Amino acid sequence: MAVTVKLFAHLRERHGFGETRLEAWSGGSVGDVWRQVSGEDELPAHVLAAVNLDYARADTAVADGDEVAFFPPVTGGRGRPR
Amino acid sequence: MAVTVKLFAHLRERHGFGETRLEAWSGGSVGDVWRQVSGEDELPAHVLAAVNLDYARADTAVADGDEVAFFPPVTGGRGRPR
Amino acid sequence: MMIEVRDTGFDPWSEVAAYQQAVLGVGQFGATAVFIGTMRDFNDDDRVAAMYLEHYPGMTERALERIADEHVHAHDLLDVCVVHRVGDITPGEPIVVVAAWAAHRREAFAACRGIMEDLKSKAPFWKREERASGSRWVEHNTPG
Amino acid sequence: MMIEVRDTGFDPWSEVAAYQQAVLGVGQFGATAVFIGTMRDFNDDDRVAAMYLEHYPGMTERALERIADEHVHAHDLLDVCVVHRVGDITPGEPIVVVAAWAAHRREAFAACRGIMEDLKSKAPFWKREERASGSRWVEHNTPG
Repeated sequence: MAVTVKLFAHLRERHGFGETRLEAWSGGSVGDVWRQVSGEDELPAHVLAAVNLDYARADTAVADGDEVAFFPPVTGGRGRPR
Repeated sequence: MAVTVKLFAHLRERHGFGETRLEAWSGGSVGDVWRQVSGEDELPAHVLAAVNLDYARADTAVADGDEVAFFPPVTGGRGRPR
Repeated sequence: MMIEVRDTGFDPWSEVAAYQQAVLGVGQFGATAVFIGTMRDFNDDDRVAAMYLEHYPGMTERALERIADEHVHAHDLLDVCVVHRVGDITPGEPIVVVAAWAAHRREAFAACRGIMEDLKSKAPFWKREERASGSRWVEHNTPG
Repeated sequence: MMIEVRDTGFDPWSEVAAYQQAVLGVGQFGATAVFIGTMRDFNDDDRVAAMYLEHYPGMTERALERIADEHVHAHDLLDVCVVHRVGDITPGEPIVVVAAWAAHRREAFAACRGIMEDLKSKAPFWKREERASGSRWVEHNTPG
């Protein structure tokens, strides 16, 4: 059971990695993935997430083999895209 | 005292000339010029006019040496331009 | 600013690219909006084989210059380029190109669109189409 | 439809001209609306020497394709072409070109503008600017 995690832009720089794998993934949400890779309690409101290349929310379920990404608002973004 | 008169598009074809001169111009309006060149009583609503390259109305005064033009609504036109 | 009425064919892409290269300063503009009108081979579901576009030399150029000036000032444009074809035109040939350069996209889009609308409603051009059903002057145009 | 993310420079004019020549049918389209975003050498009144544009390979292309698809259907487009630059970019270099082909100008303008707005708000691109004051990630953009 593993999940690939990617970080982009200043999140990548701040956390010091662009890609990692959670090898012992036992199921959970995007928020759970964030807790494991960041050490923070909650996914900050200004951090966007995607699961398998589609925008996702903190409560989106993450399954074995999924690719989860976290990134800042996109260039023109003011909050989460529709 | 002379006025140059130009017709365009189907007006040119209908009246059989693209340019003529009124040699004995004694003053008057755009409407008066139209009466002389067309033989019609009034400038039709769908015929546009210009004096010296600017849009004009039937009651615009025409002076010696002026160039008066008559033409259909322009390609995208629905009535007279502002 | 470049405003031209031409009775010969032109390539709108190289025309605008060359103008930009010659006149616009590198790094000054962030947004370029371009519109190209091209002759179609149909109109009102009828085949059109060719068209003749008549203009009023002198007045047409003056009208185009005024329209361009108005939008340069209204939308804070850096520059604008308009080339309009007249004479005999066949399907696939470009009729008009309008290019607007601005710092930001809002102004470039608004100006390019506005110039096209004013051009269609105010600039003296008259179109005669050659259709299967015969030759006729067109006194309306497609909306918007 | 052509959607591409490139890490090398491109000439938007010849790019769009070549695509049109290769794909669009002569006489079918009457309106082409094009937007080109170009890197400026200033932002917020500060000099910008260079920028780095990061994207999410796979997700960015998918987002661009969805945006283009939506507007092709919403505005009855004949075709659309989007090329977006990523990587290190210097002032004067094109960042994005969007071209929309339609029968009439209303649809072409609306689609070109709509694709640009959606691209700015939905497509995953992140910009880091090199300014005199240092390097920084930009998390807002110019409106409109």
